[in-house]
Amino acid sequence: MSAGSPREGQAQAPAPQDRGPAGNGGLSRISRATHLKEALLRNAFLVCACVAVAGVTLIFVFVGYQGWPIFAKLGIGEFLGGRVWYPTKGLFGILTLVVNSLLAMAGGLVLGAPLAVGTAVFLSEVASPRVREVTRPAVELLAGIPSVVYGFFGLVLLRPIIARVFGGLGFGLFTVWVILGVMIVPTIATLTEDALRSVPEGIREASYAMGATKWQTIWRVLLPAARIGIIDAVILGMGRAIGETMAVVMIAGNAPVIPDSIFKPFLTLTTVIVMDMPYASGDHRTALFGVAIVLFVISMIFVASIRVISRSRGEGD
Amino acid sequence: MRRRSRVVLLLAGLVALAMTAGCSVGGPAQQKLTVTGSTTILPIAEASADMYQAAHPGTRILVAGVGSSQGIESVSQGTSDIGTSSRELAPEEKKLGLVDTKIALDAIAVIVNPSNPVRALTMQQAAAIFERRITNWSQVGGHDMPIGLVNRDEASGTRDAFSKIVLKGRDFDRTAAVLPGTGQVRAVVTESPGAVGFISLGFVDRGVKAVAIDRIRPTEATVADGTYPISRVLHFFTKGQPKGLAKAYIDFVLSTPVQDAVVRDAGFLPIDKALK
Amino acid sequence: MTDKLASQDPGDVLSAGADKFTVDGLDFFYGAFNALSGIDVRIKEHAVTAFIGPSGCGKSTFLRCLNRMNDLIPGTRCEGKVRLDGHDVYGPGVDPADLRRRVGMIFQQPNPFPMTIYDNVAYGPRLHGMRKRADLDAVVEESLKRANVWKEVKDILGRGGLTLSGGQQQRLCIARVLAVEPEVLLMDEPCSAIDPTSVQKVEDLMAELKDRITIVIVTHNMQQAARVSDYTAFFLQELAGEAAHLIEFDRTATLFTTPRDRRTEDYITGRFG
Amino acid sequence: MRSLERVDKRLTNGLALGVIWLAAITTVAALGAILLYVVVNGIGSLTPAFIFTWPHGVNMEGGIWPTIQSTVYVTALAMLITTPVAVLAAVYLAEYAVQGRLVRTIRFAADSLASVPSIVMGLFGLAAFVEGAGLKFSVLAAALALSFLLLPIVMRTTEEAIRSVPRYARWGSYGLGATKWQTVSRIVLPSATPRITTGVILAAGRAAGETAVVIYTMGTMINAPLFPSDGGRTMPVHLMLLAQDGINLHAAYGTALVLVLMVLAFNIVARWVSRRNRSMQG
Repeated sequence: MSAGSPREGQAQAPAPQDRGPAGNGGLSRISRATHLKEALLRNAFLVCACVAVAGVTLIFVFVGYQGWPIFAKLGIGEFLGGRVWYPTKGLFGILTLVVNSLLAMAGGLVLGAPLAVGTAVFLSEVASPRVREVTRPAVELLAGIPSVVYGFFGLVLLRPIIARVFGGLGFGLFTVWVILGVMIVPTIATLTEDALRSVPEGIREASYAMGATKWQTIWRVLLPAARIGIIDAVILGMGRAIGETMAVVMIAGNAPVIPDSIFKPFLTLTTVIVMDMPYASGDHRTALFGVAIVLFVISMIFVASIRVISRSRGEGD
Repeated sequence: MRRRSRVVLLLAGLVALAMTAGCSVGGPAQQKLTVTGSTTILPIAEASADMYQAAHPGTRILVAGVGSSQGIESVSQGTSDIGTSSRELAPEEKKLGLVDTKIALDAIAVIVNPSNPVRALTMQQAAAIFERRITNWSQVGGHDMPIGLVNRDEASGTRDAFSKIVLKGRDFDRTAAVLPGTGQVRAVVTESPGAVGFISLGFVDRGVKAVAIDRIRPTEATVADGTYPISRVLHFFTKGQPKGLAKAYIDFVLSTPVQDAVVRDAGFLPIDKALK
Repeated sequence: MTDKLASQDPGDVLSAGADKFTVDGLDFFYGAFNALSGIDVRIKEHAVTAFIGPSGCGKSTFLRCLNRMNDLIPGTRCEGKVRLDGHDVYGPGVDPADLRRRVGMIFQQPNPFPMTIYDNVAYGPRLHGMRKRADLDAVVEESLKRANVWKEVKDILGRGGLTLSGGQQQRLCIARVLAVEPEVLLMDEPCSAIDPTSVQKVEDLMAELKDRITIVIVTHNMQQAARVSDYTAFFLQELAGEAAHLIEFDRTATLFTTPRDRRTEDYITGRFG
Repeated sequence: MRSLERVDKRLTNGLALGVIWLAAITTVAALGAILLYVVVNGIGSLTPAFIFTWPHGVNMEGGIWPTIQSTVYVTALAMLITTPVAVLAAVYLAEYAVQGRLVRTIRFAADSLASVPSIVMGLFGLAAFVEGAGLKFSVLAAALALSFLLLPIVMRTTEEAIRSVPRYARWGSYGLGATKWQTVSRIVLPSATPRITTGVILAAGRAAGETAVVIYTMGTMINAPLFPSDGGRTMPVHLMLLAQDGINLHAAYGTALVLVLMVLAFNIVARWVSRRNRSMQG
């Protein structure tokens, strides 16, 4: 059968629709079956996508239902504004816990963010491929380590060192800052690196072409260009830091007061839950669910602010 | 498509591993006993439960350490067969008709760092320290060093007993560190020169120094004869007289081998010597 | 450039041939931007029609209107009449999948699937229900032969499609389309990314397919248009941001020797574009 | 003046790059310190007996087998629940979704779920599944709660994997008259599967290391779960309780090491799958 000979003599390839070379009459209508199947599948996928929305709603409903009475009983002002958290005496003011959580997060950021951005810049701009081949898996592995291992490490190694060096018991904001700082590095570093990598190559070349050093290029051109991505990463890091529980509860010392030094024990929104939950009942248990609502709202605020920032950049999805 | 089936295979393998492993160890349970309550008593309850189950196959004893109050509440509601508690019943709890079986004695030692020269405290000084009315070791004959208070979590029976006996129900200082376990208290006191805390006498080791209270050093003898002031009784509560598996288990715990091995191993004092 | 044309017999009167595609008053929008406006053209059946014009003049976009591939780009809109054998392609209830089966497409960048050569070609028939191994073997061999690549791959059908050279990959893609027996073959600058020998092979196979399949080829290479096509359409976007128009459409011989419109003449004599 | 300015510029450049190197070194050093500490202290207790026997005695001497089984069980069950939903949701977002309010809501919900603190997810599991649905402390309740935590993670990696399938591969399929589902199921998903598998395995690593969610949904009773309705104590919870107790540090270090090794294994398998895919793609 020489190549390209016309196919008149050829047996028709048995295809479902009759398709002679001259083409059949009209364009076939979408067969009901395929149309239905496609529509069915599309809706099934939509339902799966909506499970995420259902998830958030369910959390609000269930956690909200359990925690709502404390807001009703004390009123948001009293609950959020109350300075004293003393469950056995029926005092459920969580202002102290909110302040402590913010202090812990802030310190963690001050340590973690520069470390993370520095590592990200190193990975995307400075490291040679061979070095990058080692460093990136290290950062990813750092992200993989369970937070309870971070806490345990903090408790048995870091705390005694800080106790010996700075005096006191080793618990306190400083210890938490160190551990949180290390924990949020992977979160911020990977996102920052993505932001840096999405900066078009041409911008770097243009800057170098004008005689700028690597650092000038990074500082004056790259970081500003990736600014929005970095801010998003830092905000996500904040969310991770304020939501951390297991690592913090082992090294914070859990005293329900605002500590008068960074080496004194303190209690946060997350650690009060894990400390009190096993034995809390009645109003105390409701208050803990109330704290969970506050934590959930804070994390939503962070997500919303990322959305606002990225939309202000006019970046379409 | 070949590749997608491999992913499903991987996940199914994971579950199968878990399922088959499960069958080899846990067998179906005929008699079941739930024992919930004090974290202090948890070690005793679990260890004796394991020994009992080993000796009586077919029985399953599930033990949970959720705190004395929770233990008392769940045994009175019937969600558990035995409620363990390291504190006396509160007035309103006495009305629940619970039968008390004393199973061991616990002496609470006030511990300091070995380098701390302080060897003895009066009950009032101990109370003043834990209420932060005394803040520096020099005020009780030690070096000029701030006192680092280490307290236990509110669910702890040890803390509750210490509060009743030493502080006479007054409040602990709220800036004290709150630690969830005996071992952590001991570790912190071992590593921090200015720290002070309280743990069961049985857990005192060379890393810490137990302080004499009102000139009586905490030893088995002084606890047994009742002269050491900070001690408490450990209770097994049941709804009505213990019967069936609950009674068998309680008798087992009170038996000499368990008292000498398990109770002592957990740092407590066997009940038979003291109160006989 | 002109002597090349002379060898083609200007007097060769192609059979009038029926109109495969009739396009009237076609406008195309990317969101609000009117990319193409007022396109009227007749694509002759069993002939090669070339779309030429400077890059960015919308010739590829128009090509994608013919088999509704633009539907896949969100925010696009196509107005006006596009009829295949007299039936409106954008009519209600028309199954775009069936339309695309009958109006196959070859892309500028060769895009074989990450599968074996055999599976690449068998993909189409399998889509439309062909199961039996014997049938598949026949269609695969037949299509690879018609795509002028059988000799080079017949012993390595089990190897990955992506391991072939650029030219071979493009012909594999052609074979893949031929396997579903299209009536029309749209080719979007098929030869711009492949080696010269493969270009020659593609042009040869176009000449052979022409008598049974209608071919429309977009190219910015005028010599190629002159060589392979029977009819040529010249598109132009005069002002940036303005819609592109069809300037002139005629037999290739006529358009290249005696263009009616000055802008066509300027373009084909290389004065711009 | 000119040469001074050049020296100064080069100096700051060197200095700045040094600081960047320092940041990277500190990060890797932190990882090294944690791994080294856990391995050095844990290797001693890593005996077959420690792995395959049950804890016994007052301070949980002996092995940690039931906690390993609990961890594997809840992780596998959570992945079985999450993966299908997450993959199909990602298919919707990557292939079917039209830009609009609905898609923005879904993305916002997914991001919110991803940033929910695990302690809040734990309480949600307690309120919704343990008490609400009456599942009591069980592997199923824990797996359900975990699946909400993992959903956004697997959704994001799957969507990225799907979007990384080149557009012209899809158009090649559409060009042959394939329907959307035929194209997705025969071209897009198969070529995205290696990256999806990597995402799923990394998510499993996250689930295995989770404590706060599991402690309120599976309980803390030492038990080798057989049926989804059984409770159990996972390794992270066991580590937490050992650390809180502070008596049996020997077992705590051992558990920490086994946990880290498990997470390490997940990471290595994930990396191996993605590298194998890259070579096959070529």
